[in-house]
Amino acid sequence: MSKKNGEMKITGKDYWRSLDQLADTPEFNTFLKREFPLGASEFDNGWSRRKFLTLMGASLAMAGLASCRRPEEKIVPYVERPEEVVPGVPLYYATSMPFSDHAFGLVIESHEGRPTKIEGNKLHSSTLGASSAIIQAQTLSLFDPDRSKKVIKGQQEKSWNDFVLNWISAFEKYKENKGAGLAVLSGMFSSPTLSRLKKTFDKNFPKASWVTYEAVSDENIYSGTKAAFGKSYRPNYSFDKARVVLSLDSDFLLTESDSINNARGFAAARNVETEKDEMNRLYMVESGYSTTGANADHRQAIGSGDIGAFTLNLANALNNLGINVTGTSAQLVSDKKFKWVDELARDLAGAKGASLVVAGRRQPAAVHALVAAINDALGNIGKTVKYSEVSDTSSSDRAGLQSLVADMNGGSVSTLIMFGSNPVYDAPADLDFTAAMAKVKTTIHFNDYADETGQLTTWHVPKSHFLESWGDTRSYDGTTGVTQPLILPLFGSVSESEMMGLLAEGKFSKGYDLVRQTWKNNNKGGNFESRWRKILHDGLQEKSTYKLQSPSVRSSVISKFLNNNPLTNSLGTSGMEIIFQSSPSLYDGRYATNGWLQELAHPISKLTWDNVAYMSNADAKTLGVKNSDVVMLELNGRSLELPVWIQPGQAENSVVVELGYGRKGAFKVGDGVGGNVNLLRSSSAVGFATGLKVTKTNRTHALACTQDHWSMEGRAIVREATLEEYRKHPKFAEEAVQHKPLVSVFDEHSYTEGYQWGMTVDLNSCVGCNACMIACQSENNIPIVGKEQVANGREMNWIRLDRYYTGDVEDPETVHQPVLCQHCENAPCETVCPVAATVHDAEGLNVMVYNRCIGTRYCSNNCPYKVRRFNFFNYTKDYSEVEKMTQNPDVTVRFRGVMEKCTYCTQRISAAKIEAKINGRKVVDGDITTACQQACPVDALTFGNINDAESRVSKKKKFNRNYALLSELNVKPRTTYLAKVRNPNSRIKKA
Amino acid sequence: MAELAQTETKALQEPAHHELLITGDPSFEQVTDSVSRIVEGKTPKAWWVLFGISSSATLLLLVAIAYLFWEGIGIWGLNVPVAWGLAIVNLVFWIGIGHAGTLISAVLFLLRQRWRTSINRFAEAMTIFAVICALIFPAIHVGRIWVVYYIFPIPNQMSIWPNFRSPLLWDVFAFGTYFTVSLLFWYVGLIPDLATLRERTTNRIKKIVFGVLSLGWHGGNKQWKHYEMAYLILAAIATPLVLSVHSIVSMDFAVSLLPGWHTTIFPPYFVAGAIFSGFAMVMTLAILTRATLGLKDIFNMRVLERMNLIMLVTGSMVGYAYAMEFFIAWYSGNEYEMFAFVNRAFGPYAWAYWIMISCNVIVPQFFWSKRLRTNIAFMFIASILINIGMWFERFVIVVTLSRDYLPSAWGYYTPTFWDIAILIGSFGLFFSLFLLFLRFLPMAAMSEVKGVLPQADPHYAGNIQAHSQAVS
Amino acid sequence: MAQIFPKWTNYLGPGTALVAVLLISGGTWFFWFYASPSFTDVGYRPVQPVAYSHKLHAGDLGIDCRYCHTTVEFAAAANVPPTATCMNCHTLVKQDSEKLQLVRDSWKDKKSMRWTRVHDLPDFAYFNHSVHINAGVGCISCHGNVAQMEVVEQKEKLSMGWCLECHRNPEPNLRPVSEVTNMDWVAPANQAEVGKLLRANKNINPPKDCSGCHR
Amino acid sequence: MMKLVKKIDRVILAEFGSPKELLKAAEKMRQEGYKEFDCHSPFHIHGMDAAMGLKRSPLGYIVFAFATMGLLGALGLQYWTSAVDYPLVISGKPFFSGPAFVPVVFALTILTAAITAVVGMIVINRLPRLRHPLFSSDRFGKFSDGSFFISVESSDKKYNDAHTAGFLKTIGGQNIEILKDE
Repeated sequence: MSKKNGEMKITGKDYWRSLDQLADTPEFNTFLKREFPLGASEFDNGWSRRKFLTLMGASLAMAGLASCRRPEEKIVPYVERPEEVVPGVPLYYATSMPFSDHAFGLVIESHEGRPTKIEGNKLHSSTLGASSAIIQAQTLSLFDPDRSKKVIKGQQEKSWNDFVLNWISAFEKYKENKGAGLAVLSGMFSSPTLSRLKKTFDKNFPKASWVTYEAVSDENIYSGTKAAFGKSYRPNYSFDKARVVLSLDSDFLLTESDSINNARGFAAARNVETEKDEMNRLYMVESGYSTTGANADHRQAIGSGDIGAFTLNLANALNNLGINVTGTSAQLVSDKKFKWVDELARDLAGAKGASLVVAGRRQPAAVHALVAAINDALGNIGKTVKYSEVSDTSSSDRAGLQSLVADMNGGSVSTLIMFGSNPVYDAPADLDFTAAMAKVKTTIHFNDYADETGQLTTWHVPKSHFLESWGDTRSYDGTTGVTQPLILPLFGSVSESEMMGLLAEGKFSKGYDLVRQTWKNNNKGGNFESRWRKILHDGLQEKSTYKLQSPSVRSSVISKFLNNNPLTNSLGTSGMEIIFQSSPSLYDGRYATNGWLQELAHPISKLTWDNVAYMSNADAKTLGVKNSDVVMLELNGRSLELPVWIQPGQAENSVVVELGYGRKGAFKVGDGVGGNVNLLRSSSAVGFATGLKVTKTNRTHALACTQDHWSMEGRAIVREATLEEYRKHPKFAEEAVQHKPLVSVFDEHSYTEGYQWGMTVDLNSCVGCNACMIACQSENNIPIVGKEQVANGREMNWIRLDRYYTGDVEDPETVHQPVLCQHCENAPCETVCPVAATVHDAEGLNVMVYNRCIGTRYCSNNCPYKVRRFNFFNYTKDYSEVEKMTQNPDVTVRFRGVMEKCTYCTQRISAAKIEAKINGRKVVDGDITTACQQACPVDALTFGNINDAESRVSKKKKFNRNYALLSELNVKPRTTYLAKVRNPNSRIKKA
Repeated sequence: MAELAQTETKALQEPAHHELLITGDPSFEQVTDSVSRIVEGKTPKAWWVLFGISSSATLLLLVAIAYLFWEGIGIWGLNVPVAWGLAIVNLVFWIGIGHAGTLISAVLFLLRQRWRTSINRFAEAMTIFAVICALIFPAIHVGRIWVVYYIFPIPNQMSIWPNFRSPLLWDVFAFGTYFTVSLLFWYVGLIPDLATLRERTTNRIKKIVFGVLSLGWHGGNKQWKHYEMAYLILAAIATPLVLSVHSIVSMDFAVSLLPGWHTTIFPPYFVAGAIFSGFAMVMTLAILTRATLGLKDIFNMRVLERMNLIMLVTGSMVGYAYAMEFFIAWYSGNEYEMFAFVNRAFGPYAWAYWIMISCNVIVPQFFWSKRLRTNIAFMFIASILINIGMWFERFVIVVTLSRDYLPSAWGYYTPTFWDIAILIGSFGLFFSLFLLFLRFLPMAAMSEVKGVLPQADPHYAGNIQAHSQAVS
Repeated sequence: MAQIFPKWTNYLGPGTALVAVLLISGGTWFFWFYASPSFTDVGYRPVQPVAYSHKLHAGDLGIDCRYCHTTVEFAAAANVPPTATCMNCHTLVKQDSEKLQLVRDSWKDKKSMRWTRVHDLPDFAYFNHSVHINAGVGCISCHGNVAQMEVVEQKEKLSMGWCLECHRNPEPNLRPVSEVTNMDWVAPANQAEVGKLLRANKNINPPKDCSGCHR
Repeated sequence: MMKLVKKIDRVILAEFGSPKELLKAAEKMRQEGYKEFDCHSPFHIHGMDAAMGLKRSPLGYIVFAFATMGLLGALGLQYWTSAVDYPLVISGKPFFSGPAFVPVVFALTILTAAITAVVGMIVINRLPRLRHPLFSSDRFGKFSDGSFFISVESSDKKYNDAHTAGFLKTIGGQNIEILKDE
């Protein structure tokens, strides 16, 4: 909470005034015309108007003046209503979000020019309508009042024009000497326009250096494919076609690239409608406990440094089965023994062409090369994995960064431009980037925050959020998409393309023109205008994917590479192993300013607002530490303190730490949250390193965890069976509770008429990615409460992902269960409310009426699922006018003292019903998707009319895996679960 | 009425019943004097000290409530799952305390337990103050205090009514009725004594105040006739009321579906517990008052011993209920129930559970010993321990919330400073009101005490002059 | 000893009873009257920045409601017209009228007019104009005869109970959709039957549940 | 019809020594035919009602009648609000949830009974009557202490200053006073 109490930096007025910087642009003039629409009048008064008090005052005075009776509210109409804008009716625009060296195609919901909700673009192959937590949280990042608002030189505020003039003179100077002394350190991008402009830059400054670096990248994968095929490729996986999957330290379901499609394919291959269906099998070998590990049928925890040895063992086992893995003949097989390697090899061999081996991005290139060879040997290339050559992108290059820093230290760099990157925070510590930067005469920082780097540079230029920029992208499979602004820049920032245009061409051009130029170049022939219109409408260009290839492993190349880079080199070193993992919420730290993501519970540990040193129970015992004890991590003479979190199933002798925390330039939300593990990273070991020394300190650090209890206590909460058991007992889910059907003593209300809403949650599909949680938060105006409140059990999520461990503490299995309001027909919450603030409606919804609620919290007590959330404080009190703009005008903002909970997105139900009513038809299946359902990449949530036998939800409720949580209470929930099925290899005995 | 009088007379004539209820064999005038003296005399220093302490605590309560209204109930340690905390614990505790007063005044009246006359006024006052303390909590614990009137069935522009199926609404009516009936009962009992004070005082303002309050009571038998009938009716309806109120309080828990709450044993168990704690509180107050203000004849050992016996009985009933809860949880075979009770005894709140068991089950068993139950020091300490134990009983019940059906939602509740502040503050308010009562109103029912003196019997054989000063 | 109380005090009992009865009934009446939306809200008639006359425009000139309130048929909100709508005519008509100075300023400076909202529901009540219009509820039912109003004022309570009256029994307020904006439409003598028929035809089942309006 | 406030302007007061004497005197007063007399004592004396020839108080019947009205009112309130005026589906329970309505019915019945009992007692006793001729006596104050009195109102048919005073004296009355309040 204390974070939220920080003084508001800007007021509504300032926010408008700051647009002055744009005053000379035509955009600003249009913006002036586009004065703030009807929605603004809603901010004048909170939703709780104390009419009664006003009225009391009036009646006591006995004044007959009508105007005294109530507070005046203003209506501020448009001067000219933009053609497409209807006050109160949202508009949807397609755009795309650049991320790493790929992108996501999105559709943005906009209320009177105010983007409030993000969905995946159904037409775009990168999302197909789904999204992720990070994508969903982008509206909050857009409306972050801490974003950079000014061009700054030294400590002084400058105007954009100052910078332009300054650069133009530098441009001329460097153009003369061909760019000698000029260097650019860029973040990754994949944009035709940026690439085009970069080419111009290279042409203008042939001697300048351009280096791309990000803390998290697929660099090792590209190097690995290069080692295997002789050419750098990006792998494109088809998990839906893979029957047997082996993941080597790869969290492909959440934190690796293209996770949305990976999860979708994986879940599709796992889906069982009846006991007769087949499903895939996932073997996981990893050090930490990842979301993918939680979905594995067999999981083995070994250090990340042992993965290479494991892969060699596997190759050897495959060789023994007669499947010759190219390039391994010269390798020594380590004598280290691993569990079930032979059975795994047999299983993979049995699924030739329908199996898939993937390795995580932190594994060295050699592992990736070997994995390519294994996939080749198994005949998977061209079937479950294809390769593409990426273009229009700029990918991370650690070696380049090293030489750039050397140049900087050597004094040969006179101007360094940091384009969308924050190296002071995330460059490997051994490079000491800050010191090197100090040796450069002019440093220019261009980013969306005046972050750690921006605070030290000569110039800082604010970068626009993608929702306010013109740009373009290429997604993981190469689909070209446009990025269109949903709103003009809030804080007088400029877009990436505009900045790049200025840098490369020495003159300012509008983003729109730059992007359009690129697309015009790439769309020669035919009527460009009509194509362009369609591209803007769809947000993408059809059939623009990279060419998918099926190269073969080149024996000579890979053998040489593996000989030079032996896979066993990390074995046997002393000390512990440290593994650097990108945060599933904050990624590499760029989202540390986003309160939703900070407060989002970690998919496995359920921690919020902190990063920790995850270690195994055994290691914690050896060190004599428990959860929340602070330990000192020392590596190569650098050290960092982090609190310990004991992670069941973590590999022994290894510590997992997450990137993205410990920011110092993340302002009121992100500053001081967690520790910066980049301080322990060196450029030679960015994925993992050995030789870590861990020592106990005597301090503790309070951690806010949303789920303290690990075990289901033997209760039939998440019901799970193996495929074999499922085939023997198809109704195992129902039979998990030995109960006769319960009978009520009174005649229950019957719900046979009209629409009857219900939902199913398929536990077999759910991978636990958290996308639904942020989607719900964004759709339903759920406030951020802060770390102290979370620690006190007051987090506000309407849908939560419960995580339980089963089995052995050292090697547990993990299950995830999304829990939201179950909309019980016999809802126990309703009967106890003294004021009838929560009742049932005719369509079976358990409705919660905020304006009737007096806040006794009795309903929450009596809810067996504990899905009700209470506004203990006025959590939205400190929202600035800018932050308020994230809020969905179709959902009431709750005041302090009221209960709230999942409504099945009743605003969407109402909208669909009204729409259908006006058009004189009925609501049909698919008209309504709840926010969580829409975001879910694996289709785990299905919502619809259970009174319609043909609806998807009705059909799913007829599956024999269907069960109601706590059905023994006879509360008759409308939300039911489809039990989880795992598919372990029967030849592998459980430990 | 006449019939009743006859049986009474008969009973009095039987030697077994003809024991002295008031020790020291005082005259009517001595009774009047010893009780009125406290009201009329100078305020003792001790009173000022005690009042200073308790009114400071009351001030703390006011500050805590003001801050609560300003910030919201987040200042308490509540969370989800434990959405009820000390506010509800205190509510149930104070309502329970109130029960002894009604029981002494109504139930014992109907049961012709005439020893009640010495403590009934005192106990009724305690009831009212305890109920006032209790009623603070349901009002302030809601999230939006400014719309709390939604719980009353007032016609409104929303055309919506409260939900009469909610135990909280039952509470509203039960507490409202209980408070009103207790207040009426107390006031009706006070009328003759207020008349006494009116006649004794020489201060004109006091005379007017007491005069208005006593409604012009002149002790005529025509007044007494209706008065006695009204008193009897009040006693007759207060008896089921006192049993119902704590039953309804228990339904706040029993009507829910939570393991550890959803049990049919709750109503009788709560009533027994309420009487148990109420008597303990009367005992604490009686011993303190007796020690500081004299009145050893009225609060005599015979009365105290009987109260100890009642505590022994109700304490044993409570202990039995604790045992039965465990038995039924095991016998039901319901895994959630079993877990809830094992968790109570051995889970994170085991400390509270064992405080409760020691204070409520073990302590009263010492009253089997005649020596201990007539030992003032022992019974004083025991009564305080029982109050602590009964407070913890409610605490244990409320924090059962911390672990219910889905382990993912389990939590832990730690009271904050403000939680504790309102607890202390409520004691402050209670003692402040009680001290004001002791100072300004007759703390024993003079007319009733006189009525049970031997010489009050019209068939009394002795010489009334021996008891009273000459009529002159 | 002298009497303390004067004689009139013997009338205290009946007197108190009388005062109590008066206070209770008076208090009830007071709240019933002054706290009801018919007092607090009905008749609200704020002064608007421009003395726009609905009587002139909608009544005498007979401009249809939807000429200005364009979104009423397909959106939740019936928009207040943009200045452009005013200027459609007033670039030609009454170009120099002093009363229209603010409108012209708004048009020139591209600054919005700031009208004062008359019909104002609480922000937690989500009213949708389009669904009512398409069901055949006349503008007049909620807004009164705007065509006769020189200055617009609130005619109905717009309270929850008032809404519910119609949601429970919509038939008296239904009319053919074509007549929705017609302020002069008179209900036929057999409105009971007509209403029933209109309701059946359009399958009108207004929600009486909380979720109908509160989200 | 009873007058709003009974006029009492003249009262004879006599003091008696003990409850026993008072009881006997009351019996004698009754036998003599006095009706408008009263026996004042600090507490209710057993047998006095019979001695004075008073009937049983009707308060019980009044309370019963009002309590029944309270019961029906509470039941009606809950039925009308929950099942007629705005029936809401709550936990799938019937609109008229009989068992759940019992506590409120019970509480309101008790409440009406209690209020009726007290208000009834006050009304029947014609209270408050703060001014009474009795209060002008200096001795009378002791009625609430340890003294016993008989008072006779002048409205009694048999009342006569001298006669009544004499009679009171014969039955053991002392300190006889005639109290006026004109």
